[in-house]
Amino acid sequence: MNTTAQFDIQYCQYLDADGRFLPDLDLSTLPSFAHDPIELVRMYKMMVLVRAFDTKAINLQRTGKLGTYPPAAGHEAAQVGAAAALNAEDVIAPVYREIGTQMWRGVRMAEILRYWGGDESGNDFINTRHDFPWCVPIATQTLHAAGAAFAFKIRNEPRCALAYIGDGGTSEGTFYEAMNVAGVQQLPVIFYVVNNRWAISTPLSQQTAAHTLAQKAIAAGIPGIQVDGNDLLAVRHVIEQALARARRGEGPTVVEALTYRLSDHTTADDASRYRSTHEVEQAWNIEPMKRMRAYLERLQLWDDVQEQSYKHECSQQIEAAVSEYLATPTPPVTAMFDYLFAHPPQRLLDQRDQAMMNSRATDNHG
Amino acid sequence: MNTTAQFDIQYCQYLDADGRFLPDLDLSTLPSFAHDPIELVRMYKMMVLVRAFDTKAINLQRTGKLGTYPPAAGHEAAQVGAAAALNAEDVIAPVYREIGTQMWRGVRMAEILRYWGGDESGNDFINTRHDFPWCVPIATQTLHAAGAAFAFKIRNEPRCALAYIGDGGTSEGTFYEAMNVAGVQQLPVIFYVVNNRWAISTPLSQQTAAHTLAQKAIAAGIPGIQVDGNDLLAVRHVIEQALARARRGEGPTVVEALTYRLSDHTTADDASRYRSTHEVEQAWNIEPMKRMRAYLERLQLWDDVQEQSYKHECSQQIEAAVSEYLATPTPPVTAMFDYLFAHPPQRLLDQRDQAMMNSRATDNHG
Amino acid sequence: MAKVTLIEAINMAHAWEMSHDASVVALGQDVGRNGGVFRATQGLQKTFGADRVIDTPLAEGMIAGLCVGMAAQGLKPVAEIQFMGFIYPAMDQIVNHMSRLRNRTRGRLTCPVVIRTPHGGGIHSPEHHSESVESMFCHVPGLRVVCPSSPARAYGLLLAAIREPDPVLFLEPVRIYRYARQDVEDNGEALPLDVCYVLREGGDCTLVTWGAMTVESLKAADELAKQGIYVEVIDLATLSPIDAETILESVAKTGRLVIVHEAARNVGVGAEIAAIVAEHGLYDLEAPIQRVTGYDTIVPLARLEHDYVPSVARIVTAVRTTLS
Amino acid sequence: MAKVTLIEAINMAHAWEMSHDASVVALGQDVGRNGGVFRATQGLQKTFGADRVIDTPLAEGMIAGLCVGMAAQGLKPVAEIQFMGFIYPAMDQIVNHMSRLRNRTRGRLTCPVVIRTPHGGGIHSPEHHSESVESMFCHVPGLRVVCPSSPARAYGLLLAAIREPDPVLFLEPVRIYRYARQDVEDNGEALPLDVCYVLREGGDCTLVTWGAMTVESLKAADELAKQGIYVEVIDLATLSPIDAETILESVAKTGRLVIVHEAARNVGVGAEIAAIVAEHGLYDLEAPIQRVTGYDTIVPLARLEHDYVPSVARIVTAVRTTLS
Ligand SMILES: Cc1ncc(C[n+]2csc(CCOP(=O)(O)OP(=O)(O)O)c2C)c(N)n1
Ligand SMILES: Cc1ncc(C[n+]2csc(CCOP(=O)(O)OP(=O)(O)O)c2C)c(N)n1
Ligand SMILES: [Mg+2]
Ligand SMILES: [Mg+2]
Repeated sequence: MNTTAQFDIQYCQYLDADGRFLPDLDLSTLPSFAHDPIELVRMYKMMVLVRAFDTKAINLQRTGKLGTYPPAAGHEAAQVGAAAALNAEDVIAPVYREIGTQMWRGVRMAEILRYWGGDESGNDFINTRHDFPWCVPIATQTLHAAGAAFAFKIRNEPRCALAYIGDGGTSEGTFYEAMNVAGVQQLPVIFYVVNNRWAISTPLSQQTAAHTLAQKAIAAGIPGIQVDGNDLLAVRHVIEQALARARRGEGPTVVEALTYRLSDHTTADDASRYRSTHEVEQAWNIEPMKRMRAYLERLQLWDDVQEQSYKHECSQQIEAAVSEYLATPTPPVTAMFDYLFAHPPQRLLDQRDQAMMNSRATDNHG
Repeated sequence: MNTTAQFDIQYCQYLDADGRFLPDLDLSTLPSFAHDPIELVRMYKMMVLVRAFDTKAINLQRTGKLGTYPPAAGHEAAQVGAAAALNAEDVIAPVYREIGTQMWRGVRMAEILRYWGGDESGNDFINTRHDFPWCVPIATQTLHAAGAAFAFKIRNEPRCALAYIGDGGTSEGTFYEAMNVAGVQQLPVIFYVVNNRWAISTPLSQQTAAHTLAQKAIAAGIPGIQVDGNDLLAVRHVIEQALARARRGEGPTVVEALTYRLSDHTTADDASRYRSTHEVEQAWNIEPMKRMRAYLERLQLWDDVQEQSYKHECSQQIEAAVSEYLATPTPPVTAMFDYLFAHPPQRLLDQRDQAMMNSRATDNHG
Repeated sequence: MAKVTLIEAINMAHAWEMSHDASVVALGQDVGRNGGVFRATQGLQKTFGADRVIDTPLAEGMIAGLCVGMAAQGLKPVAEIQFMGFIYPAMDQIVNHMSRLRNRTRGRLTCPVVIRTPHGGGIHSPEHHSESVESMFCHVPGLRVVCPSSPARAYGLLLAAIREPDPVLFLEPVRIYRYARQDVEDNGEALPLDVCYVLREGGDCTLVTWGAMTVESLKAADELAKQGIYVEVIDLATLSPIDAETILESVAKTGRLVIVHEAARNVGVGAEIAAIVAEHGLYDLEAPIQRVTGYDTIVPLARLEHDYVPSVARIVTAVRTTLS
Repeated sequence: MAKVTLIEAINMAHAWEMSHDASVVALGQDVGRNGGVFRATQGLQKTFGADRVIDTPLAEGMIAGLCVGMAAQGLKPVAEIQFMGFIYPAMDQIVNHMSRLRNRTRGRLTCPVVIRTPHGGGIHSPEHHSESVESMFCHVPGLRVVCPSSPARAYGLLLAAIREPDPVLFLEPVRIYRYARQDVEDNGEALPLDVCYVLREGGDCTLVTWGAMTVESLKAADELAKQGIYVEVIDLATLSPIDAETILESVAKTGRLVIVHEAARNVGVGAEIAAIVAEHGLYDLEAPIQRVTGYDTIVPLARLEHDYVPSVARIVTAVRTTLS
């Protein structure tokens, strides 16, 4: 027996749960943004806004004003950290839970509410025209990111694509197909595995026997790395490095962020059926917001007063978005026909007419 | 950065291309069958029969007496070695090219010809009632093996399943899904990757960036190992060890056998369009038959006279199978209806009647 | 006798068959501990153990492929696909293997598998959660497709599906999972898999439908009855193979046919029913056949969903048109 | 003007569009170096480079998914799926993304993709190589389905398909890839994607068909003409959306309709055509509609293949039945 191949998986973390640097950390390895007060505060503020928006959205759903909604609580650092590493002209292929990602990228809160309120126009992002829409069929978006990266490579553009995927998502074959072709073609794409330990009721141990999800990269012959997904600094830095590699033409990377889903899977789920309060409490101890706030306070970049006043500001922004959302009229019945084809066939136009008639008839009824 | 996981892939080979033990080989690690003259000769003889059958089948296709046929030349050790490691009550999920596998398992040559001659009854194996039929949709069979292994596990039977898959097949997501669930459930299944360097015209380098195919196992958290697929002893031993692990309840293994497809992909293919004669010549230098014959001759278990007389015997067996095959009548038109359902619906029975009428009408025509 | 909802009836039938046939296993995403996202398999893991009620990793193709392997080696798997819009990754295994294994091996290996999946929309779900693409599967030779529309039929048809020696796609109308309770005796009695059910007799027009649309159709029949128009409402129940005889007999009586389904119209199962009648019952038809269906669009999200799903008003109009 | 076969016409159209539109790329298994297993993309990689004619790893879902990503970001991918029986792993991407992206994003992102794939049997191929499951795809909202039956239509329709801003499934009738040569001018002129073609006029019966079955249908028409029966043969060409007008006009003239397709009958595209006529042309029908189709079985392997594929004799019989 000879050894013909060897691999290892690295784990990156800078801050402990109290926002202190890990004892053995070589501070010279820290990224430049870690020393940039404006950027640090900007990211933290977004995390606060995301958490507040999330709470509000759940509320709206509970009061019948929003459809099923997938809470992001716990994911704030994983979302904002990665999003902050991207350039505007990069492209993301997000999953349903990437609330904070979208908000950082520039998707408006009213758009997010419109989508989860049952209106496709919520996907017509005004500010992020090239990003893929929210993706529900698990893992499928990894190929869209790979395809986008392929287009960038063919056109020789310095852009990257980033695909989000959950721990559950890594069990779909599609994910491996995407990693594999990205490896062969050395595509500028990052597969960002947000490992929050649960896929609805399925714990990681029932999802895979793999010790890490980052090691799934080895199957495709590409680098994989683990990061503490509750550590904003580490997340952003690891993603920045992967993007830099991709832009240098060195191909794809798999980044696994270790985090935890603090909420139910969606507002239609009841997580207490399948996981212990103890586990959830433990997770709250290492959640991302507290850690970052402590770090900022230590640097004297943030304090209680700022926290209170900013939270107030968040409420106002969110209320404005909610009002805008609630004031959005129901789309006309024709909306289901008008975006299907550039050149709609006659049969469809006939159905469109019928639908208008039927809809008017119903309106008269009720 | 900390290292959180480490992996390596081992490679197993005993015999060099001239049938000599590798210089650094520890002879005490050799399996018991390597010292069993009867078993060694039995395997070698099967390889000879397989090569002769393969040649004949290509011939039949060229003369219009067989449909498209996928030659096995070069795969003899990979096929016979693995098959010889299995028990009769184990179950295989073979791909189209596993000619030697089927022959060792007990599928009759006339059955093989019937299948590739365009008659489904060739899949109604008389001797291997539980084995899956030849599989054409790439990689799908890996899940059948996993499912079979699951059944064995649930029923607590000491049986294993073995799925064959090509280097090209490892790009299909299905393969990873099968490895992954086998890992989670610790199923008694082996994924046997027969890496013959080509998937039709696609070379390995365009199939994946992975250095080995065995390392794909790491994605599922299960062991993977490489073996010289032209080394009958190594193949059988590695598969035996994997089977022993599985039977001990220690779960699945990925075994990658390195071999080469000496022929065209199928009789419908022309490999000279996409690969060099030089490469093929090189491959002939390390092909499996010569190596095993040299080993046997050195042990004085085989000689020229035996070779000649056995080849003659092969021809006779093959001729008998071909005669049987050619004498098999075309199945009745009803055959396409009669195995679709245990309880055929009335509409189908009506169509069956029509088909009989139509078929008779056509017969009268021509 | 218990008054149960459709989903409870499914759970009951599932449990019955698991206790009476040790070869039946259940598998899927979240079916064990969580009892399924709609609770169809609630309690089964507790009763029958994690060996027989299996929480799988997240991969529909894998679930279907495992079923093929399990079934070929003597088990009777009942798998759940969480929503019909997520069944596509399982398509290859369903079409190329599950539905063919018996035929490919001339009966040597068989595939007694049930794939259960929620069907249709109307409950304000997110994208891809409201699909009803039964027609794709009805086109697959070797596969049966069933869709119950009441607790009693859910119970009897699921038992039949599990006992069938060949694969069955079992579609569960989401919108009426908890719509009404019905007395269902938990006696293990299966219903036949090749007949449709006349839910209401009438001489003026035949109305063929299935799944959740039976509710709208019966309401339309009520409304029409008030206007003196009596429609015969037929629940197709088994979508493939279609029980053509019952439909043709009804059309022979009424002379008129309206087909109602939630799926898109183009090459829907409604087309097959129309084609059968245009072939074998043409001379009975006194008016053009009408199809009341989803439009040939993507099922819209919640805010327009009710404009997509055929309404009582649309059905009433279609019947009246047929009669005029 | 060159006399070319259908497959050569496909190659020609492909090359034309790649030279005139830099955003067109080709991808698939064996399409580059090998020029495709049927040689549809022969020479393209040499001319346009490995960046634009891409040999992919072996995974159909991946090919389709890459197309979605590429198309959304400005390319026009033309992908080959090696045989239609291997398209199922791509189904999820085709249905849930490719055909929906425009609608889901209200037109913000679009999916101008062509998926080419061989269609149908009759060439004594191995298992899974003879499928014609167009009906599944015709049911998908947002997707066009096209199937040429002559070199000229292959050329013009492929150009149209590539230029279409929405996804098109382009089915290539394997049996007639090299059946006949025809003069096709390589002038970049596309054909419309929403009309069918009257291949032969006649007043006694309308015969609607597509793909390789046009050959059998025209032969049947010849044979019937000798018997004094004149059938109008229509090549559907675009299977979705169906050009209903041309068919209804023809039926209005002939009063009779026979549909011929190779796919299984149940919920085939033939059902939709019959349904359309039963809805909108019922009063023109003088006789029951007939469907001459593959049986509702798995396409058998080579030795029984000719018993499965509709024959000239079966078509002739059906037309005569309709007329009697
Ligand atoms: C193909 C597919 N199958 C099933 C579902 C239903 N479903 C929605 S989310 C989910 C779990 C996903 O878990 P994970 O990937 O870990 O992401 P998370 O929800 O934890 O963020 C499932 C099974 C789906 N959306 N798509
Ligand atoms: C799903 C699927 N896609 C495509 C094909 C067509 N095809 C048949 S064999 C083959 C190459 C397979 O290569 P590999 O897995 O390396 O096996 P090998 O033929 O070398 O033994 C392809 C693409 C197929 N049979 N199934
Ligand atoms: Mg998760
Ligand atoms: Mg190979």
